[in-house]
Amino acid sequence: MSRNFSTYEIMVTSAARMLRDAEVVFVGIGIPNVAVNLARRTRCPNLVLIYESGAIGSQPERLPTSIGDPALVTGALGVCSMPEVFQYYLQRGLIDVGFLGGAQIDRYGNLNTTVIGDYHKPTTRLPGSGGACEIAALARRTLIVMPHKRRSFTERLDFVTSPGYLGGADARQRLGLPGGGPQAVITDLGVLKFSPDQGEMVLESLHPGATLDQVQENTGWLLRAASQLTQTEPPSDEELRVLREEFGQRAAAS
Amino acid sequence: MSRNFSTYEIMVTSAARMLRDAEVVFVGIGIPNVAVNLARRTRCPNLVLIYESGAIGSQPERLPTSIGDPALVTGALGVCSMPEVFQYYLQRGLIDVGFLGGAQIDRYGNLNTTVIGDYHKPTTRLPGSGGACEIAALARRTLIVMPHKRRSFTERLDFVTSPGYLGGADARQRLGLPGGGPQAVITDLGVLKFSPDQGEMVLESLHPGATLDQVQENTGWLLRAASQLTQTEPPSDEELRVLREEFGQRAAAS
Amino acid sequence: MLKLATMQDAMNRLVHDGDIVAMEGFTHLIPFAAGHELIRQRRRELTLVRLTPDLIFDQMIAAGCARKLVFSWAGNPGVGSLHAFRRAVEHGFPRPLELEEYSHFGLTLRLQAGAAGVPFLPTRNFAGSDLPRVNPRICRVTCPHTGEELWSVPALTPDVAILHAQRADAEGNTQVWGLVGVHKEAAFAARRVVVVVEEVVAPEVIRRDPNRTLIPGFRVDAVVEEPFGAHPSYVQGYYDRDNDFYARWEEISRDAQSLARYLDEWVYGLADRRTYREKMPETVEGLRARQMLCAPVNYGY
Amino acid sequence: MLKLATMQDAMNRLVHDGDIVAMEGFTHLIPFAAGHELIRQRRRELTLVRLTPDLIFDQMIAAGCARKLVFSWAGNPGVGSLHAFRRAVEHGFPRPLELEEYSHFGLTLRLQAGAAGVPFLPTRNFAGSDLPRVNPRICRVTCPHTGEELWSVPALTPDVAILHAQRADAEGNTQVWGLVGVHKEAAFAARRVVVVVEEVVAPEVIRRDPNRTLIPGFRVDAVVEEPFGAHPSYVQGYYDRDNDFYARWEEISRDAQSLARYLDEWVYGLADRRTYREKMPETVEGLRARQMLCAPVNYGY
Repeated sequence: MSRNFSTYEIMVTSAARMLRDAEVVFVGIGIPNVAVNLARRTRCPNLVLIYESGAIGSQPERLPTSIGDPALVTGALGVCSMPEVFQYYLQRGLIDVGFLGGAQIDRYGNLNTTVIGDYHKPTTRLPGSGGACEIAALARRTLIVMPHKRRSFTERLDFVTSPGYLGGADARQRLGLPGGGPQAVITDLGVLKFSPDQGEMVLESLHPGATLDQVQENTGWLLRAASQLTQTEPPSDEELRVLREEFGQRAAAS
Repeated sequence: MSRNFSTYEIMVTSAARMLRDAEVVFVGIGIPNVAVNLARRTRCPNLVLIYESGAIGSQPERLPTSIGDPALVTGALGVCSMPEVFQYYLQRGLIDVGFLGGAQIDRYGNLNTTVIGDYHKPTTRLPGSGGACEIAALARRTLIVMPHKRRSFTERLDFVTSPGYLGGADARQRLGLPGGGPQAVITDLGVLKFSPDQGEMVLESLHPGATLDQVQENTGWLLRAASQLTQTEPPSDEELRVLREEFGQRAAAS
Repeated sequence: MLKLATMQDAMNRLVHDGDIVAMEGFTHLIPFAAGHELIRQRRRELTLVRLTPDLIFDQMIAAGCARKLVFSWAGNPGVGSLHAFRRAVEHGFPRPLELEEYSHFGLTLRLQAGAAGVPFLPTRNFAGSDLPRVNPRICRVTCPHTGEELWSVPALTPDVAILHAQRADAEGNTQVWGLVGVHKEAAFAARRVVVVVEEVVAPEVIRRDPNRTLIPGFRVDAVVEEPFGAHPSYVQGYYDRDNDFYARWEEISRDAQSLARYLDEWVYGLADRRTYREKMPETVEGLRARQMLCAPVNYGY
Repeated sequence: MLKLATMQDAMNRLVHDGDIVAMEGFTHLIPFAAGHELIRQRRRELTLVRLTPDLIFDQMIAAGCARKLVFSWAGNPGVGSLHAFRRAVEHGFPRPLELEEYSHFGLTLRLQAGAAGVPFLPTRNFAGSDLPRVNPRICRVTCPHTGEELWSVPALTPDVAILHAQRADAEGNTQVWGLVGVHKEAAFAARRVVVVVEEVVAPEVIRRDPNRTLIPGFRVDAVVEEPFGAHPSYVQGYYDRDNDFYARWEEISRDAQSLARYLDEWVYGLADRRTYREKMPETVEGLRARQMLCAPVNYGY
């Protein structure tokens, strides 16, 4: 087992390991794209990759540079329109796992990818929802991947783009949200899950080298930690080989 | 001009002549199928034929035996799903002309293709709506083609499958029906239109050999006739040639 | 995951007495072989769903499989009546048949709502028709933006959809060309999906032309390879419609005894679709499609 | 009816100041050539509609064409921000930009409702999100069958849709393969449709493979043949995405002057797409697609 890996690499491999083989995964842009394609080339050869662009069962020969990359079509099992992907796949409840990230997240896993500051007079205008709002609402479960920074892990969001557990564990049900909500948040410092009673984030494992203090410093609220806090399993040599050699991800691995 | 033509043939040619070139026509089974294909091969080479089966811009090499005939696909301009044909074409308002027929029709052009007798204890169970209800509701105008029989042209329908002018000319608007309603009824005896004030059937022209008395005898209500009752133009030699030679319609021409 | 199954096994495992069974295919791709197997297995109390019941439901109704019919046009296209259907509705023979009736648009919209995962979809259709009067499932809805009154149908989610197609791979990735009808909506609306195909092909065949895929394999529970399995309906590129048989059905079905003799000889009397094919070699040969290939397109980048 | 037009003529005739203009294409088939011509023609007060504004709307916003943006994700995919968009939203430069914001699902559904001819469509999305709070067009609707509360978006019917595609015949019958995005819905929703294609082909090419047709000719007002017209986005089977240019846009657009210089050199400074192609021969050559042909299927009967 290699001891030379970056926080980026353990974040990606930790995310990839939350997937089970043969699941139907709704793949987003960026790190999720890398994590899902890593899982497919290692532990989960039967993952069904679905992209919001309408590519179904993609087997990209190159690491896609966007969720609409032509390599997602060439050799795919199918293509459908975007109204179909959102309705017949996501809203029909066929998506086992959706990936999300964001500029801000709160303790309930609610995400902001829309705006910093006031919506109508923003300090920073972010890209917006894309497919995130519907993934958060409709996927059976979601995985959130984002770097652990105090300005991102905030007490209060400037805007809720994509619902997590809102104000508590049963809030989704009360609002009639069909999807199950976030299963985990995978950061560059550790893996966090959600308490079944409160729907609140709980630190489950620390990545090798990361400390509880460091995580708390980078979290904008008093963070709960599991009584049995574990250490995250490091990336395997094979995972690192795929990331670095097959995906050419070394540059990003700082 | 030929004098040897059947009532079936003049019914078909009269229907075909109600079409204008380059119109978008929603084609039904039976006589409409023959009439539209006759028009396409004679006066209206640019008709766009759309079948509820999802065939778009068909150019069938043989006279289709059903609205789902494979000849409607081979060489067509396009194919779409049935949800698309009903929504994106018909409900979107793109269909200029739809064809209808029925077991019963009343003076307002309402049609019954569902049942003779009580719906729940029928004397005769008919096939039902198929696409007729939506053609009647949504096409910009409809043409009704059916043999003129007293038991078909009835004072009161046992069931309204497909709305004409309902109880009068403005009833469609009051109900919010987007389509324009029936333009004409073409029978084996003549051509009938609808009065703009009452939405009631008015005999416009008699086919050669047919008489006003004969039409009235075969109509179950006191029929209005135009003050300027004309005689229907007989089929041309070319129309008869296409019908008989290209479509092999002689057998039906009794 | 491989989904290959025999027809006998697929029908036995995936279609149960009392199920809501959608068997789609608009003129094209009607799953006759599957229907015959359900008759042989004496499946009972089914709610049968098809826009056009066609000959296959006429046969299943005559064989006593059906308790209820959800449909929009019940005739023998271009020929006349469905006589077994009429005997059931007009005379309760061999048993009464409950009807739930729509127009084509209405029923496609029910399947589309089921496929889309919403409980209803709105339509501008149905005003002025008596259909909503005899079918309380068709009701009014008000547009929340404009205040307009429209009509609505509820989602339909069949227990199982049985769909014929040109080809699939062993995992159920299914491709169709020619008329596609309401196949995709039925497949996504249903809880279980059986695909019957003319040919099982290698995954590479599917992957070379992904835009032709109508149903992804992970939605499919069983793939049955059954050449000529849609006869007397047709399969674009494989065989033409047997219009003679559709015309002959008028004679066969007009009388209940004659229809029973047909079922004895052609359904109960045969073990499977292979023996059916072998019993009509000239028909199989005579209906074979001419070759009219399309040109390939480039999927490269 | 023949619909062939030059880009200049098509944009001049069919896109007017103040129009609602949908320019679709999800990563694939983005109509850059058309956008550049609209910038050259100094079209003003447009309401621009796209799920992903992408570089083309960033350029049009910088050029002052847009009054309002209807969108669901405004970034440079895989790179970062759309800086002209942000300057307009954060600083009102070169003019304020009104935003009407959805998620992808919400905006596709608006176009689908427009295409389907209904004033609204329901969705299970949006609960718990702040999007309905800042966009009153997203509202509640109650299912008339089950009583469930859902959300609804209103139909969107743009004045004109501009869509890039692989090929069309001279009457506008348009075929697409690879990602189809929301092309069909935009085409049927819009009042006028301009199709820009890599190749105008004979009607026989279309008719040999009707299942590939996405837009029928009678819905199309103009067909513009414009090879390389989607660059720097891509066309499956013709050329790859120019990922380098997408990365370079970050540098070009971060500064308003630098962006203005780009527009001067590559848009205002060029007469048409042909001169654009001729100005980057190595790029045109380097992005050319490999050949990966699909196998033909049989349309015979």
